[in-house]
Amino acid sequence: MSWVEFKNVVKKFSDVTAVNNVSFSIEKNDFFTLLGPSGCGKTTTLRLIAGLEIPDEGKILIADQDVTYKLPKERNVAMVFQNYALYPHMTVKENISYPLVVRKVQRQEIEKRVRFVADSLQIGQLLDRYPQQISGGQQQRVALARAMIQTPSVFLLDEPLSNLDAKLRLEARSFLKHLYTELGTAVVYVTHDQAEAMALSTKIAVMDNGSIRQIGSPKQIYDQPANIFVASFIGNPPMNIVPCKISNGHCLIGEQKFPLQTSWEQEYQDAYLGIRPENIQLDPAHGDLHAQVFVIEPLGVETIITLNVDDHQLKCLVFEDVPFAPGDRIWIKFKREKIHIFDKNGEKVQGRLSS
Amino acid sequence: MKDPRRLSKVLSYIILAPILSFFIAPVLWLFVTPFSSRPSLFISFSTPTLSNFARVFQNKTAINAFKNSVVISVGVVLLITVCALFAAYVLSRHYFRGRDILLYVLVLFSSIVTGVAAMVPIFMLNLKLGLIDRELGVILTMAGGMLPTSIFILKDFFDSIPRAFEEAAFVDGSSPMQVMFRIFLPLSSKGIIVIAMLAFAQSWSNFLIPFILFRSHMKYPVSIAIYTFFSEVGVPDIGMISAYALLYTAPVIVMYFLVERKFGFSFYGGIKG
Amino acid sequence: MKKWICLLLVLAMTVFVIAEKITIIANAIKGGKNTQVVEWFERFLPDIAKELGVQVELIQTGIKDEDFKARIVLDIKGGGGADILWIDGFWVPEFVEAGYLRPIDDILESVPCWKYYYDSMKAMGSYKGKTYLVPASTDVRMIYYNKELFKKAGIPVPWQPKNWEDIIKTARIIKEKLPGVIPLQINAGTEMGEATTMQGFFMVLLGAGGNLYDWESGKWIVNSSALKDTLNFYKQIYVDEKLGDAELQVSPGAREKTFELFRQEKIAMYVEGTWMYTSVLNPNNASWGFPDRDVRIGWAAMPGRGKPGDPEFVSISGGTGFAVNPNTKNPKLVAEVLKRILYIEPQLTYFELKPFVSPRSDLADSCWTVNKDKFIAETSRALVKYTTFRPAFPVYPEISFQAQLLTERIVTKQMTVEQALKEFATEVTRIVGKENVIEKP
Amino acid sequence: MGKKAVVLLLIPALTLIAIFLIFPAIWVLKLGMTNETLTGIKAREPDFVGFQNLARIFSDRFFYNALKISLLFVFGSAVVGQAGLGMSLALITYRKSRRLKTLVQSIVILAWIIPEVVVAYLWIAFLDKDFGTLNVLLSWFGIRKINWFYEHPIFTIIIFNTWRGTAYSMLLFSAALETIPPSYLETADIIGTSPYRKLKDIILPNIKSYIFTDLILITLWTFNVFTPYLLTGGGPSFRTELLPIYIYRNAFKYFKIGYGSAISTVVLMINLLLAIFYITLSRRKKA
Repeated sequence: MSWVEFKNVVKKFSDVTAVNNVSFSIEKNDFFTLLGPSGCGKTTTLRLIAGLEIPDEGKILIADQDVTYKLPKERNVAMVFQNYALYPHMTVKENISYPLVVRKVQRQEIEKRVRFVADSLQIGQLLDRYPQQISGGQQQRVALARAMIQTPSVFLLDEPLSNLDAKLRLEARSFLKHLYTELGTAVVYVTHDQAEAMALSTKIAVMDNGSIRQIGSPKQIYDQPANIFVASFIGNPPMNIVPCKISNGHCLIGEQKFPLQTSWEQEYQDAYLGIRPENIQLDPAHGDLHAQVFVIEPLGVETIITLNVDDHQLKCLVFEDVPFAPGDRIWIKFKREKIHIFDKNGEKVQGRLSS
Repeated sequence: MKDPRRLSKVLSYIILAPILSFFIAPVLWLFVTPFSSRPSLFISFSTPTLSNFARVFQNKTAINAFKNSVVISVGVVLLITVCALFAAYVLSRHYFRGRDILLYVLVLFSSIVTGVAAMVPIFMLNLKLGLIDRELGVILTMAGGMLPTSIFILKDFFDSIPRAFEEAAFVDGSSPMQVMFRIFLPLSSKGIIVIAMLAFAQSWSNFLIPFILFRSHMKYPVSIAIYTFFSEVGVPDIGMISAYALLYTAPVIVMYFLVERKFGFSFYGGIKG
Repeated sequence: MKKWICLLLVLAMTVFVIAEKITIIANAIKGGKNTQVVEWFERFLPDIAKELGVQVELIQTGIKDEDFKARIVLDIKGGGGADILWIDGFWVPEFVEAGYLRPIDDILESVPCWKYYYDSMKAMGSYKGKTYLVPASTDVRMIYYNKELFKKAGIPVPWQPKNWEDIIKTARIIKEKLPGVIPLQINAGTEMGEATTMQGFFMVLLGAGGNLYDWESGKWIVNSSALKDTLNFYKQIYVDEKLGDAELQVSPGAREKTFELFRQEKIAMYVEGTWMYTSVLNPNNASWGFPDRDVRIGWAAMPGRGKPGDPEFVSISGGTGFAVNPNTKNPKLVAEVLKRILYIEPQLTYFELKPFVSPRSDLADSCWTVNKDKFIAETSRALVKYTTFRPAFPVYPEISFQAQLLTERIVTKQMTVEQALKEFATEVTRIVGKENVIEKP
Repeated sequence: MGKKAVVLLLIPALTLIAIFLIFPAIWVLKLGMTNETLTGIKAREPDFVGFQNLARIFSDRFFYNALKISLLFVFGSAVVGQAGLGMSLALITYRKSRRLKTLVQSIVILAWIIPEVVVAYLWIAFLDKDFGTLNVLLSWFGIRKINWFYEHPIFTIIIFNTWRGTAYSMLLFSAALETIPPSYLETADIIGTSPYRKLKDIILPNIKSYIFTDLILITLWTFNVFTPYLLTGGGPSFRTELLPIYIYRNAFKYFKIGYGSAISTVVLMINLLLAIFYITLSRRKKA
């Protein structure tokens, strides 16, 4: 039985459909991430789980209970907001203990649990300060502490890393991942940063325009994107998507064509070829297609090379020294098993090339 | 529905209903009675008519008072806009010694010297200046009272306009005059419109200052003329009075919703101060 | 060149002539308060203007007497104001003290009819040996009653009470027989202003043989049995027996509301002056009028308290008149205008339009006969012998306000008679000084 | 811009303010120490009486009456009425649909912006004993006709002024509530905080400074309101005579300029205290 379940949930705001017929299920040990561009409905989905919004249609279950119309407090969830929502007029300690104070837990018990949570999050020395007196990373931990102290069934995190600067963000990410192993219950995480999603999640749901475009483990999402949207949203730099024509077991890009490895029966007049930058190999003498080097961007470990293939641009990622200069005419070669073919609607074509 | 929040919503409507009727009930009369063919103190709906308005337009005192009100309000608006524009520009763009003290004194006096607390010296001052029963006295007195608030609103507004605009214009080779008229005024037109409208609404509605300073009937603005209609002996012509009251109120309401629509409450907050 | 100078001179002359304008202010407005006054001026002012070759303009007002006074004071204080002021006689002393009136003895030398004015009326217009006001008319006070209501209540008309007890008895009958009708209104409270002192308080106080001022010692009376009885009378009417409506007396616009109720025949008896009959109830008055005034309204003299030694009947008189603004630029012209206003013909026209008691002997009888209704003749003949005047000293308005407060505190039950009198004594003493007050038995 | 230009641009506004705002405030102190009147001998030759007027004020039963009524009026209509009702309305419409909010605000604001003379007449009509809407409505429920101005005068002007001025507090509090991040309350929702605790623990502490600002400002304004004069003229029997009306009565009805100014001085001093309080507070907020 799944721990959190969404069944055909629809949520509209006046005439905008924020969540459109969404279904998914989360297991108790999942770190479930809702990933998508801003305005795609991921935060609304999270708020639906929290009970801050009520769906227009569909059902929401948490721990086998129908909570669709339950108040947030009846769902036993805890949420950390993007801005942490720490009360500025309360000390760190008061903030953390507030959920227990509201539930009229005994003072001794509160004291004990605050101490425990604070220690495990390493903020024990901050308890008497006010939120505006501590750093962003510390604020985030206080917010987490306030959530943890409630021992909820589900943790809801709404872009908790987005208010931190780049360096701190990486640190906090690792910390979160570590924390998750200790929490022992489901986490639902909202982000627009695909790297975060990849790093943290056990399961990712990629959302676009109110719908889920694909659900799967980070690896599945990365290696087997179900559509162009997912394919181009994940990865940095993103997957190259080039319009092409499939005919006779060959792929036509502009005037050039190359054979697909296995026999391809279907013919497509309008299709798209998808290939991740690291799966393109460069060769001065021969390959699948002829290209011209346009820009070379060395980034230290790797180098991004932008190539012109007829009217199209491809990015490719290499990890060794690049012997070319802009303007050089070269050949490129695709790793056959890493080629994705999408139809004109952007959906992945069934019967993949390789397994 | 099963939504438990529905209940709290319904509850809030139940609380809102009597409060809103408390606010509407007295005003309703103003919007119904002028169109009633049998006007009375009670809100009575009867065949709609415009004859009450016709009677207002035939009443010389009423029309004359309208003219007086326009003269006063336009005078106040012009005076305030020009003076506040100059002063706010200087206070926003130039630091000089004593500026902060000056601002402090202005805030202090503008909040403590109300028409009510200072009605005696205001009257005596106008008396000594020979401005009793003259529009100029009323205009200057009102403008003096409202100026600090207008200056603050405008100064705040100017402060929010980045200097970069003007600096860029100077770098591009504009003269100070060109910067003022080509760059600064168009950018601050919103703020200027707001203080002009506030000045209009306040001077249009003001009762106490003209009540104290005007002595003759022919000079009365609408606020006083309508008051004498109200307290007039004999059977008051309720139909005409209500129509007159509505005509008098309409510009303020229109102006308010224009300001509110465009600029929101933060600006209008100054209307009473 | 010469031509230009001539033209300029002519122009200057024209301006000078046009600038010559005499203004008269009166508390009267066409179609409203004292409309007859406006009609009267309209009838002869143009002739005077034509004869003198200047503009003569009437400034109409038509507001509460208190507001009218404020207006004139502020006008003059501000350095302007109308040339001729038609004001209440009892304002003269305080106005003179403030320098708001011009002595007019020089002007009166050229007014031939001045010799016909009664001495008592002349006294009303003078202060400290100088004359400031030409009395225009005077009046008397009495009880007005509604004959129809009396008939309905079974009280025989004509009705004439002999003492206070008679008034109260009648009021009781009306209260019992005619619910919804206020039996009796005697002005009280500060909202009524001077009308309380004049139409109410004094009419009762005089009836108890009292006064506010002791003419013999020249001191203000701060306590007397007459004062006590006056207040007890008020108390009996408004508090103990509720024969009058105290609420009405102290609500905003009390006097106007009372007039209105009297016109609607909701008040049976009302103590008021001549003015009420000739102006408020005037059948010809468009917005106010009382159509069958002469049939439905009767009057009775106000009786004294009824104890031995009390006056049989009482009345008190006020009067208005013409005063001259010290700011006037052309006293000579003012004199010319005044002289013409006081000619017999305009004067008779005035009494025809607005029946009043004339302050001068040459018009004594004719002022009663020019008008069709016999009211003025009757009331004056009956009441002039009882009538008296207010103690018009500069300080009078302040004492009068204290008297109004006295009645207000009683009718609104704020204080007992003793408390109110004690407060009155303290305040009056503070106003005029210890050496100027006296207590009477 | 040179010094000359700065001075030149400031002069018109400063002159006007100096003459018509600051000078009267100072002059009133001097006038309050004379026995100047508009009629009688003291109109021509006023004497300097020093603090005699002030001493008299503190033994003047009308002053205490006016002070008492003013305090009642401020407390009842500003603190309890406007701030209380304004807060209630702000809270009721908080986190509700934009349309409801606009509707409520428009209606309440209407009462605030109609010119005072008209408003006064609307209420005279509304409360008229015989024909007024309120009494007619009440009579449908079998309640006797009440002469509001006579039977409950203070209550009437308090209710009136609450009606008149609630808009400001409502708008201020609504704006204040908007400054609370929604996540604060959503966190509380999830935690399961009761509405009362939400108000006490989260909403009120977060808008505390706005509440102070509002209270001081409306106290200052209400203290200086003249509109009830248009309703009751201070009556019946001085039972609605606020300090401003008492000033008016002394100065313009009885022409006691000196004494009226002395009362004005007292009012100015009270205003000064409130204003200093307010300015200090708003400065601290900015810092």
